[in-house]
Amino acid sequence: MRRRTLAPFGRRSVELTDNRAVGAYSVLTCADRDGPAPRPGQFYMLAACERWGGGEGDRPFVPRACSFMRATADEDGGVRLEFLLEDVGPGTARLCALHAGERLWLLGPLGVGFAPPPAGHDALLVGGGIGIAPLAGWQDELRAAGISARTLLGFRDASHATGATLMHDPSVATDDGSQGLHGRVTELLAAERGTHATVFSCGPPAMLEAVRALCAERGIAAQLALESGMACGFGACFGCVVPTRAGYLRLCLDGPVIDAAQLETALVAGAGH
Amino acid sequence: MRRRTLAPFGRRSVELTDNRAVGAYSVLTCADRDGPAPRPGQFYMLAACERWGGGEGDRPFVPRACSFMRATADEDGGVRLEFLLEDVGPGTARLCALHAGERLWLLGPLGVGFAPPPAGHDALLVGGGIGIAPLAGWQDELRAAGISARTLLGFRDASHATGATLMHDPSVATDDGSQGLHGRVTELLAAERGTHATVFSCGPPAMLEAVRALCAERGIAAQLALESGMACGFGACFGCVVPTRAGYLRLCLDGPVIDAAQLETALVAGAGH
Amino acid sequence: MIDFCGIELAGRVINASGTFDAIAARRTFGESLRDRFPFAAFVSKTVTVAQREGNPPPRLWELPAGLMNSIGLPNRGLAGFIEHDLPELAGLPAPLIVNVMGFDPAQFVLLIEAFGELAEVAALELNVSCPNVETGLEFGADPQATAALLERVRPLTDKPLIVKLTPNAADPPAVAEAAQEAGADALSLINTLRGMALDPSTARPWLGGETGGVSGPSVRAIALAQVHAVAQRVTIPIVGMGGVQSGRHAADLLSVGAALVAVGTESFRDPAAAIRITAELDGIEIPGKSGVSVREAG
Amino acid sequence: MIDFCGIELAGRVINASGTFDAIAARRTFGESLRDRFPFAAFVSKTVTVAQREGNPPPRLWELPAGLMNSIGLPNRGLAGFIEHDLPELAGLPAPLIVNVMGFDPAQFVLLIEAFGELAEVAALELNVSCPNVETGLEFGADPQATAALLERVRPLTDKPLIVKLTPNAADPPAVAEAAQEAGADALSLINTLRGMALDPSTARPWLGGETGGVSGPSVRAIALAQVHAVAQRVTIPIVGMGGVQSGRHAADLLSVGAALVAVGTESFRDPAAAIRITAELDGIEIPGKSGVSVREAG
Ligand SMILES: Cc1cc2nc3c(=O)[nH]c(=O)nc-3n(C[C@H](O)[C@H](O)[C@H](O)COP(=O)(O)OP(=O)(O)OC[C@H]3O[C@@H](n4cnc5c(N)ncnc54)[C@H](O)[C@@H]3O)c2cc1C
Ligand SMILES: Cc1cc2nc3c(=O)[nH]c(=O)nc-3n(C[C@H](O)[C@H](O)[C@H](O)COP(=O)(O)OP(=O)(O)OC[C@H]3O[C@@H](n4cnc5c(N)ncnc54)[C@H](O)[C@@H]3O)c2cc1C
Ligand SMILES: Cc1cc2nc3c(=O)[nH]c(=O)nc-3n(C[C@H](O)[C@H](O)[C@H](O)COP(=O)(O)O)c2cc1C
Ligand SMILES: Cc1cc2nc3c(=O)[nH]c(=O)nc-3n(C[C@H](O)[C@H](O)[C@H](O)COP(=O)(O)O)c2cc1C
Ligand code: FES
Ligand code: FES
Repeated sequence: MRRRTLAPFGRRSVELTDNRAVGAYSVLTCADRDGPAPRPGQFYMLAACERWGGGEGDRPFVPRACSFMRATADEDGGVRLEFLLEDVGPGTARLCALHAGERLWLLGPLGVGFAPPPAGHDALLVGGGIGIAPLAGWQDELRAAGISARTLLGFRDASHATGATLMHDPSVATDDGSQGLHGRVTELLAAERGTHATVFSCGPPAMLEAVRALCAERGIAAQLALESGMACGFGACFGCVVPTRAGYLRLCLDGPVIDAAQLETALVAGAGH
Repeated sequence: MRRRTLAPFGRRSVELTDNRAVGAYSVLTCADRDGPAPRPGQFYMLAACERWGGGEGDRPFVPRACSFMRATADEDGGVRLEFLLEDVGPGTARLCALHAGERLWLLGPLGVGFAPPPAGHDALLVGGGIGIAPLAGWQDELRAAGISARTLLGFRDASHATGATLMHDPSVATDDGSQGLHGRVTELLAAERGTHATVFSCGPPAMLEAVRALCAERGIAAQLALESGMACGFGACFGCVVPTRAGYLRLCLDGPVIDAAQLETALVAGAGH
Repeated sequence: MIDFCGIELAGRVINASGTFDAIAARRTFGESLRDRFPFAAFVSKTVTVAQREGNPPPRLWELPAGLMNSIGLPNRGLAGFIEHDLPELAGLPAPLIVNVMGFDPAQFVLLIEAFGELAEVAALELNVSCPNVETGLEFGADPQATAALLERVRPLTDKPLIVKLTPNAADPPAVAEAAQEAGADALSLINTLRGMALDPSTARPWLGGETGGVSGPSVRAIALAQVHAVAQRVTIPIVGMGGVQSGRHAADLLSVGAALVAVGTESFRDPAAAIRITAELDGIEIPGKSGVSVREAG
Repeated sequence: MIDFCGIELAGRVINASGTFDAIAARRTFGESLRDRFPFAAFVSKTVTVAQREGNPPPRLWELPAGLMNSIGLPNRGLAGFIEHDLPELAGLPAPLIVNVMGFDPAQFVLLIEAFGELAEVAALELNVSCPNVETGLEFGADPQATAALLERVRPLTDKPLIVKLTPNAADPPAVAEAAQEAGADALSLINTLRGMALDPSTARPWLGGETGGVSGPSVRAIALAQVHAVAQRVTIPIVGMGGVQSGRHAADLLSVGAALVAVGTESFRDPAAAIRITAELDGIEIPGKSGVSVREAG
């Protein structure tokens, strides 16, 4: 499986066809008529076509990085893209406030997605909060390929845990005990016993770091989808670097999915909120 | 009659209760619960409470000056303000796009309004385009005081001329002949014969200048409501000055209504569009 | 109470010179202005020796998250100010700081001698953004010129002298240090950044003064860097300004070493903005542990 | 075709150094990048003698209508650039301008000697925003230091030398004039303005590099004023940049005297922005009657 689908050059305007709430999250659907099919783990840069700016702190200005959650073939040859968004600041607030019929600027797909587990390995998906976004489409694809893709998800509270309905048969942990295990998703992971699995994980930095440390300790291969502040998404600004054992790496170009073995830590400066 | 109502100190947030189209214009109504009754010719500084900025050219930033068209006592002791707006750029575009229930920042009433004609004089109101805004409430007040207030209005075309319905019994001229006289409102004014009238006029700079010149030639007293670019509206920035025979004058403080005799020209640099 | 150069202030938020005309505001808002006076000290618009009409209009151009002005320092001149403006300004419920500018050192001498004698004046702010005829640059861009000016005027008064730095300089900290050594009691920064806009319909400069001064949110990060850099080099108190719109922005300036904060352009959007900013600031703790503690005036 | 210092260009819009990595873009967009290459010339990111990792993250802070970065000039160094980057950049469908920076004049000599010999390189852009160890200021803030540097490197190559001016200077036109007299073939401006932001949760500098460079729409008016001022003082061609987002913004820079326009931050919002800007510019007449005609390169 390829890990990178090339992006058409230049941003394109697409129509938002739906915006629905799923608990604390918004699921935005848009019709990417000219776009190619992305690979799970890749992302897009998104901006509202109208009034991008003028929000809190007179922002946003640059577009916002966003994993696609699911991509399906459209009737007319294009791709129907679903994004899962959480309103955490002026950029995501503006995106979440868009109505069906309004337009988005979209650039992508960008970066490299997940690599399949080695033959004979299961997949174990570990997501925290909004980190479920890239895992959902990946779970679909793994299951379609007959690969087991058990999923452990952690959320802050019940309204966020509603996001669990977006994936197939997940085990859930919540910080406040409102659903599933009262505790952290990494406790669910720690309780896993198989070793013939590759872990695929996305979530807040502290969670990813816990996943990384646990997997390193147990010698389990892990692929982590990281976040960092981005301005361009295509390697132009050198702004999104994360430190790896081999030096700084541009997350938008050589990530966002990174082999955990490359990292000394998954705690990225300035990421998360 | 006083020409200036003092403004409460500080901007206040008011609810937009209605936004309706009148031809090419928008009439915005809001409930100014704490505000005093303004004098015709005074104005307010307006801004949207949400997303003021992020429009064309990453503007607006400062609030926009806007005459009130009509002010009526509200049931609960406040004032119901009507503004007439034309979308000519990012600030007016944002204001015109507001929906009932959204909120506005409002500062005012500001500046000095019209002075009544001397005893025995009629009033002759001459408006061009959006310039009808301050004249409408003034006409109401003059008529209520038993003073004749005939009104001559000029518009670009039929959709703008719909604005004439906002005043009582006006004579209309249109640039394209779609309604009333095919020509300029100043031709209607030139055809007037009485001299025992005071002219009250508001409109684009070229029109005001024609009105000024005609009145000067005929020795008719005229009060002109001018426009200029404003940042503050309360005399703080010194940005809105217009040249008068006595030097520069801050239009927001000593205007916007100016005795035509004070002016060498009504053509204000940087005003109009 | 805060002590700023020996002046007692009720808070840390004052106005930036030229962005609030208390006399005009009183004509507009009446006594409600005095009842809720927004500033802990009031800084006058720049006063020059001779009366000035200011620049021809247009004087304003709106920027993305900012404003550009070419007002051109209109004022009644020294005599007119003392006769007409001072009596009313002296009655404000806050100490009065008079901002002055000379077009040469002799004019500064005149201004400082005159105001130095007046009990109504708590302090003087020296606007050194005027062009230096010898170098063609702004006085305040040049450490030597600034020091020479200060040495000349320092002996003329016991009142605190605040030097207002220009950001249009290669090395504001060097100017700051020179001013401190030559006897300045405090510094204020930043003044506006030089900018230009063209009239889209003629491609000629929009502003009557051709160039203008940029202020507002779009200069905030630049202001913070300059205040931070200056605070590393001097020990006298600093009045930080540039794009302050919230208590958070004020706190940032205090965190990097300012003693007071001035609100300028934001007052245009709301004359009472400084009241809100002061209240927001009260709710923010400035972490002393950040290495740059709030510096009290001496 | 436009002649810029003897180089034939298909248009007036190029990229600003450090804001477009053609190699990374090709990995992302494939051959569609070459098919619609957005720039009339391609300017490399700054190359230094030694390899650099760049500044620690975070490297970006979003501003009102702008961006602040502290990237810190990561690059493979002279040898690495020539081995790995040059072959691919030489194959781009536009002339290549290599941007170089030395931390002292000797390093500039090394860089200019090396690139001066390479046929793939059409011109060199000298980033003089590096700190001058003697004065502590940026080289490019000081007319003398800039002239001395140019005098030293001018004889080393026949290739056009473009001096990139810093806006963090008291008098950019004086630096421009000094560069012209010392043999510069062209000037480019503005580089980023120094700024700072604090992490709201710690009140410590957000950027790994503490201060950063401000770019984008919020510097546009400042850029226009500086290009205008420089154009009044020199006759060599100018590459104008700073906040260009549209053909109108490009036209404004040309109207005040630029020969070319560079697009920087706007490419982050859309990698193909320069294509749109070029098309918009084609539709705008630059009034020669405005007194400042589009200056062709000699
Ligand atoms: C590859 C990738 C994929 C992603 N996928 C998703 C997804 O599927 N769904 C989703 O909801 N999110 C996703 N994100 C995260 C999303 O991009 C961020 O939440 C978004 O950029 C935040 O922008 P904002 O304006 O809403 O909030 P911001 O205010 O920008 O806040 C985000 C964080 O940035 C920092 N910050 C605050 N102010 C500034 C400033 N002025 N400049 C710079 N940083 C500041 C703070 O740490 C803050 O917590 C992804 C990010 C990456 C890199
Ligand atoms: C006292 C007074 C009363 C008014 N009453 C009304 C009213 O009742 N109804 C109404 O609709 N309007 C009224 N106006 C006019 C209204 O304030 C302006 O139309 C409005 O400010 C335009 O803002 P904008 O953002 O929509 O357009 P802008 O883009 O600001 O365009 C307005 C004009 O400003 C100039 N301009 C363009 N770009 C800039 C820039 N970046 N910076 C500065 N100037 C620029 C141009 O000349 C342009 O044509 C009044 C004005 C005044 C002074
Ligand atoms: C319209 C306007 C007029 C100004 N007039 C003066 C002045 O007369 N004297 C002065 O020292 N500074 C003057 N300034 C600069 C401000 O005092 C302040 O330094 C600058 O605007 C930055 O602060 P701000 O971003 O909060 O506005 C003026 C600024 C503006 C916007
Ligand atoms: C992320 C980033 C990196 C930059 N890197 C360089 C660089 O390596 N060398 C250089 O000379 N200028 C560099 N610049 C400055 C730009 O070339 C340009 O001068 C500046 O950004 C102003 O243009 P803009 O507003 O269009 O971005 C960089 C700018 C940005 C935003
Ligand atoms: S976001 Fe610009 S290089 Fe990665
Ligand atoms: S608009 Fe500021 S003084 Fe009139």
